[in-house]
Amino acid sequence: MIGEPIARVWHVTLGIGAVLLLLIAYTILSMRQHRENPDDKTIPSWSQLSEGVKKSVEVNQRSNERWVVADAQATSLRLFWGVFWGVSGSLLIGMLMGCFAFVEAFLYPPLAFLAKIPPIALLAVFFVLAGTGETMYVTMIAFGVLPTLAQTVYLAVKEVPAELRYKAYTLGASHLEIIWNVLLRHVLPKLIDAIRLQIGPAMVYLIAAEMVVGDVGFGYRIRLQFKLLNMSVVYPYIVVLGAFGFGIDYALRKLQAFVSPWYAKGY
Amino acid sequence: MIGEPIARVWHVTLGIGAVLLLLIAYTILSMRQHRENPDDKTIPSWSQLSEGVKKSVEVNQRSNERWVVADAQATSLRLFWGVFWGVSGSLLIGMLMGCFAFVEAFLYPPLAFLAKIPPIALLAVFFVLAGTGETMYVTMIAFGVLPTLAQTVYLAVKEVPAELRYKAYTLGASHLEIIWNVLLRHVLPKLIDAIRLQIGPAMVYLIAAEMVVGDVGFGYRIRLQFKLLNMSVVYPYIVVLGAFGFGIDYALRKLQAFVSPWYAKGY
Amino acid sequence: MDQPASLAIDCLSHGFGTKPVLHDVQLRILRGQIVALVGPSGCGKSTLLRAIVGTHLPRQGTVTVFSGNSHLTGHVVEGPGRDRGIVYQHYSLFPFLTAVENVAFGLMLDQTNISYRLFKFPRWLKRRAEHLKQAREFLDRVGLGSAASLYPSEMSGGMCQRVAVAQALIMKPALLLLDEPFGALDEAMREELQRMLLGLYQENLAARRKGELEPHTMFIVTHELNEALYVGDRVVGLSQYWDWRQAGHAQPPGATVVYDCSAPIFEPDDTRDFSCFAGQREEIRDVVFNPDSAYPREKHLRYWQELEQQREAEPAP
Amino acid sequence: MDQPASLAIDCLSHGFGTKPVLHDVQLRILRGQIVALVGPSGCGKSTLLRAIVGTHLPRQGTVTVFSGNSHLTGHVVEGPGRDRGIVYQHYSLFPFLTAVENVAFGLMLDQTNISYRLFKFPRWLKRRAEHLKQAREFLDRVGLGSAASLYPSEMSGGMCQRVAVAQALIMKPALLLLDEPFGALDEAMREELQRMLLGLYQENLAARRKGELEPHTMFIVTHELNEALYVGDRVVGLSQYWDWRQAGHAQPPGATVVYDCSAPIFEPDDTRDFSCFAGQREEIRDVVFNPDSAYPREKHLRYWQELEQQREAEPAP
Amino acid sequence: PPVFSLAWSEYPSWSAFGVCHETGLINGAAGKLGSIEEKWGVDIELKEAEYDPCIAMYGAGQTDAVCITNMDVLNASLSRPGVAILATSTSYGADACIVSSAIADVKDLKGKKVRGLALSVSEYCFARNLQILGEDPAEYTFVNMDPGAAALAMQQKQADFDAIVVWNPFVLDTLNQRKDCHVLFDSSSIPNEIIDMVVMSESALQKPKGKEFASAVADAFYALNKRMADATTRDDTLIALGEKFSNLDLQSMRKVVQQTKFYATPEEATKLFDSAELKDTMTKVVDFCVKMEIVAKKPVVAFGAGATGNLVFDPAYIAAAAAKP
Ligand SMILES: Nc1ncnc2c1ncn2[C@@H]1O[C@H](COP(=O)(O)OP(=O)(O)OP(=O)(O)O)[C@@H](O)[C@H]1O
Ligand SMILES: Nc1ncnc2c1ncn2[C@@H]1O[C@H](COP(=O)(O)OP(=O)(O)OP(=O)(O)O)[C@@H](O)[C@H]1O
Ligand SMILES: [Mg+2]
Ligand SMILES: [Mg+2]
Repeated sequence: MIGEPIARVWHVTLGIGAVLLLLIAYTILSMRQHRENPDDKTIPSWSQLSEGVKKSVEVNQRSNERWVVADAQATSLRLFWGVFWGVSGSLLIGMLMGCFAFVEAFLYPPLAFLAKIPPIALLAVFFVLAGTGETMYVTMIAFGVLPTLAQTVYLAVKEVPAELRYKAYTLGASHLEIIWNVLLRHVLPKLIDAIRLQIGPAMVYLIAAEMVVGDVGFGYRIRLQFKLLNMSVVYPYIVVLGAFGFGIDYALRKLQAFVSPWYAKGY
Repeated sequence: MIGEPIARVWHVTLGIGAVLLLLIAYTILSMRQHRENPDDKTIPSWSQLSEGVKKSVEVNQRSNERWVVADAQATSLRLFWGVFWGVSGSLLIGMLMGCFAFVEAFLYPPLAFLAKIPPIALLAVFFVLAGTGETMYVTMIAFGVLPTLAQTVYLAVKEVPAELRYKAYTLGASHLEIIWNVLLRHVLPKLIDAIRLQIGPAMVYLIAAEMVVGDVGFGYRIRLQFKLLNMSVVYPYIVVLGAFGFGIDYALRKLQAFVSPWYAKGY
Repeated sequence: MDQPASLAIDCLSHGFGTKPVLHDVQLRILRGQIVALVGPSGCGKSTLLRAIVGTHLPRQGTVTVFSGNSHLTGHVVEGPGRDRGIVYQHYSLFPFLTAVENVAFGLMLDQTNISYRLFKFPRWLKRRAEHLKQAREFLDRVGLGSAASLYPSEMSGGMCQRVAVAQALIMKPALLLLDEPFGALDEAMREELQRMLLGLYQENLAARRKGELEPHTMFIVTHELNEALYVGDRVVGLSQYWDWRQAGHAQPPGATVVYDCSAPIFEPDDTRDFSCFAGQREEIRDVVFNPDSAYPREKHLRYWQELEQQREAEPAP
Repeated sequence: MDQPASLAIDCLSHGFGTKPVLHDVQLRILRGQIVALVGPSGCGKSTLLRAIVGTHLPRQGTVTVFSGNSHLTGHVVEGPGRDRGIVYQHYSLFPFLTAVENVAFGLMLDQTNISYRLFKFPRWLKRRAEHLKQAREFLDRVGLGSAASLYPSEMSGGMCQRVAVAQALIMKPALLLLDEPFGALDEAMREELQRMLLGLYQENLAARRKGELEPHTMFIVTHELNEALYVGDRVVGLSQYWDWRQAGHAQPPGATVVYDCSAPIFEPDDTRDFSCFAGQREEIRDVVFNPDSAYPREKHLRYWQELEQQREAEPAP
Repeated sequence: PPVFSLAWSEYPSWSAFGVCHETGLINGAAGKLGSIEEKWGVDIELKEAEYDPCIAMYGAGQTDAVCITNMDVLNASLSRPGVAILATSTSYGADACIVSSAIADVKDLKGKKVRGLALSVSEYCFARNLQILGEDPAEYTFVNMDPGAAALAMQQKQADFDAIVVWNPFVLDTLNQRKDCHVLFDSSSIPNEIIDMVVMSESALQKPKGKEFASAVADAFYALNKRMADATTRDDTLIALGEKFSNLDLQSMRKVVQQTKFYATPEEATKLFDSAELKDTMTKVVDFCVKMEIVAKKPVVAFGAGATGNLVFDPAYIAAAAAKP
């Protein structure tokens, strides 16, 4: 019958099997490639890969840094501040839009349009408008995630049943308390959900920008090593990026469970 | 009182006002920039912009094409085929995962990981592995949208109440009919919703790829004109891109209303 | 003893677009009453309640609420306010607060403000503890002492509604409004909550005997006649079916009050024998719910006369 | 006239994890009966129904369904199948089909297959028109002819349940299973649907009078005793409260059938006077719902004796 | 005819192939032939991309030949041995270090960030010039940034932007936009050291018609150079070259072509390939690459027909093109 469940042990076994299969497939592919051209670097062998990993984690003589540490530090700081300002801005804008119909009428059209432009195309605009320093990364991420997040906040506010607002008034709430104690509490978990979804795009802008103007960071390293065709460094970096994304996602889920325990309970 | 609605006429007025305000702000910015440097091209004046637009829509003498037409054609074809294959693949994979627990156990871990990697970082991998022809764009978009779409399909299948499956069996459905006549019908509108959300990322991969390889397409033109600092062409192109995104979104919404009228009725 | 008024609705009319809903509604509720409002579906019961809460202001007429404790002073409703509590059928609780926090929410909003809570945090913590203690007492009163730390999504519909009643009661509103509060619950749960309301009415009677002001005044919208007669000490019928042609209207002008009589009074432990009000039920069916009924609207407004008679019958204290 | 069996449940036991739910359930339903199944919440009524549908196969014992029209042949249930219809409390309809399409859905699935519909499209279209016509007739029978083109989300809960009944009836299942079909509806809607079921029972009686096979056999799970006694011609009580210690168990072995008696038979237009079965209701409360009841489980299984007596009383045809 | 691909990016002497396509000398689409393709019996597929992806494409075997500099080819040749089949131009002022008026002397650069594309000819040009000026490159800070972005930032007078090393058109563009800037040094001090060329992979060359393809590429390049030499088509060709390359006017394009000195005739290129100076240059470049960790190990650079190595400078195909008018 369709939809029949299987035992947990099967789940685990098959999951591990899938990963193993991928690794085996890669090994075969790489071996075939190296039989043709022993110097191939596009599908590095495991020993090449371990070389690449070593290169990334060992202290580099020229720059006196561990690449992956320096890059992770730079990228995560940029990401953090970018997302931080984007979230702050969108919370402000979204709240105002949700609470006050005239703000909504005013800001909705430009936001809706902005949300539709592939941010990568805006790279050029950001170079022009925000320069090429650290602030550029931050501005770019902030502006990149803002339209979608603001829309989410706005919709979340709109979703709060009017009855709850009314009731809060009958309980003696001031306007500010409605926003702070009712609407914000409602919006928070949804905002975190939306941030989780926007981390991906934010990474995309950041990596793209780092590829062009960075002198440290994941994007910079990947571009440089790609140009040198050191795929043995590029692939591990991509895996690190994936793990990075996973880590942030996990942290945000934990945060959500912490600040909005009610939400996880299936509200 | 918070959340109080305003009249429709205000809505329209304020919306138009917002757009006007943006235009005025741009004009002032541009005028200031030109007072400093009359040759400035980073924030072009309106006359410069109209030059740029003319350049984009008139037949170019050398290539004998209208830029914007040729670019739109190339980009939309690539997008179409990429999304087409991505959707087909994700429908297949997602359906199988939703229907058969062992496929789910097998494919979920790699899909979840893939979905977390910023696709821009994968550009390098795609160049190396999929070549640089038209197929590269298509493969890249397809692989880019596949993890998320497949997850959506999979979750949508899982969301179908077991009772509906059971009931269909009691009505004499075969396994294939359960998939085709029950699950697929359920999944379709959600898939379209998910496609709408994935058009953005798909555009990002495409534009990013067009920016580095290719000799026609929106990304190519924006990159080239940006490099030449012809922002008078870049800005209109960005607006066109936004409109493009809007158009696709609109078409998909219409499609959804057509194939799944029940969904719009607030199921 | 003259009961002071708690609510006065004067010449209230309302409508949506060109469609009239309420027409010239007149109603006066005395302190300590539990008034049940019944009427055909869509006649405008909820609309009337919203006008009293102040979220949908009437087109014409006024709603006056009398609050304060020893000297009741009236003020015209212009928006939702502290003196009227409300229990809705759905959305009865704030989903992000536990049961006890929901009950304490009003105390917090009413007695403190944001800057106090932020900048006088230690003092606020002390105050908070008091609030929670008080809230727990009220939860006990509705029989939910053990569910204090559950979130609404973890409670059954009946539990939620009981918490909602506690949440409203703790504020000691001059008037508690309930819009089909038990409509979504199953029979057993309904019975229990109805008994709870009867218990509150007993508190009123006890207070009156002691010569104090009655603590609870309630206005309950319901579509169940049995519930109205069982819980209310007075039943008001709102209906669009009345002899409006006689009154000189060419078009139906909307619903108005067409029935107003006292109802039998039960104690919580009385057996629920509904046969005793079979006659009154039939009368209400005929007057309020029957689309063909064409009585003049004053015909069945007997409450004030009944009150007179009752007073005469009672010996002076 | 000997009624053939429609369902036979033999020695059926079930449980979740280490928790036993059903213990040695024995039940035989005759063609043309409307059997109501009552029991305390959580006793395993739904589990029993799922075992009959075949979606949750029992741990022990078998479920045999007898289908076919003139010669009833039995087969052991191993999965959901064409011969048993089901109406759930929720998820009663396919949300992506209109009312009439929902009713016709079974005809389509049963009589055609995908390749037929794709590759013999013109023929399928003709067939489809017939199906829809037939579906519309069934919709008329449940009083929803005018709602044919509405989607489930556009209909009220009661309308949905009626469509669901039509959807099941059109398949002429050997056995129609209903799991609290009216649990989520309000009183008025319930009454109407109950009357509808009584109408189907009248069809059974008419068929029996004509010497034909009865068209409808139903097994209804409900938690309302009144509903069970009103709609069913036989009430079966499932309960975990019985004298299992007597039967030699150290631990509660799970629920089993502890009550099985015939119920009064109403016609749709009879007045709903429930007082006539007050006694039986009390008996069921005591035997099935009372946690302290400790009767041996056979004690109240009187149905087959009653049937004997009734037959003796009836004059031979 | 068999298809061979050539990846190119926009640069004056490489855009030549794009112009060849426009003028019909070759047809860049696979399956279509231009006049030169017909002449040699091979099908040339042009692949346009940014410079970086061109390198990667070549290294990954996604293209048979690539337009590349003598420095960038070294790393790729380690995994894919190649033959330099054609030298197109040399940077003769096209790479330059542009500084603001705050900097008058090289020594002023100490402690300042000099921006440009790391591990590229820009950095090479920077290091070589410091060397010539008797400075130690280790005392200077070279910071990575895309040349386009660096030029833009310079033009916008962003804070802490005093020096950039970029190539054309960014050099001319920046100088046009910022009159207060000047060139501190440029690649004219190291002529014939930064060489733009076409490299074809060894294995592709061995395929049937591989050698004809190499000759066809050279032939097309010289055909275009003839058009540039011809007074009637000179300006038009220049504009065409500049079209994708930059927004510069005809006047500036003349300057560009001057600073990007074309090896316009087979003789010039052959002379370069045969010169002892080239061997010397390549030694310098290889050493630089080793020092900068651009290459993991020293590639073997060989000269002349029949030589073997990771990178072979073979003038045979230039000669073949010249020999078959
Ligand atoms: N926001 C609105 N816009 C337009 N018409 C409305 C609105 N709200 C209510 N109505 C109409 O006003 C009338 C009265 O509605 P109301 O909800 O007050 O009725 P009700 O007596 O509470 O009915 P019910 O018993 O179903 O709750 C109805 O006919 C309804 O259709
Ligand atoms: N999937 C499951 N896993 C574990 N236990 C279950 C599961 N489904 C049901 N149960 C348990 O089995 C017992 C019987 O459940 P069932 O739903 O059959 O009861 P019911 O009589 O239908 O109750 P109700 O009247 O509430 O519908 C319950 O105690 C329930 O907790
Ligand atoms: Mg209402
Ligand atoms: Mg159940």
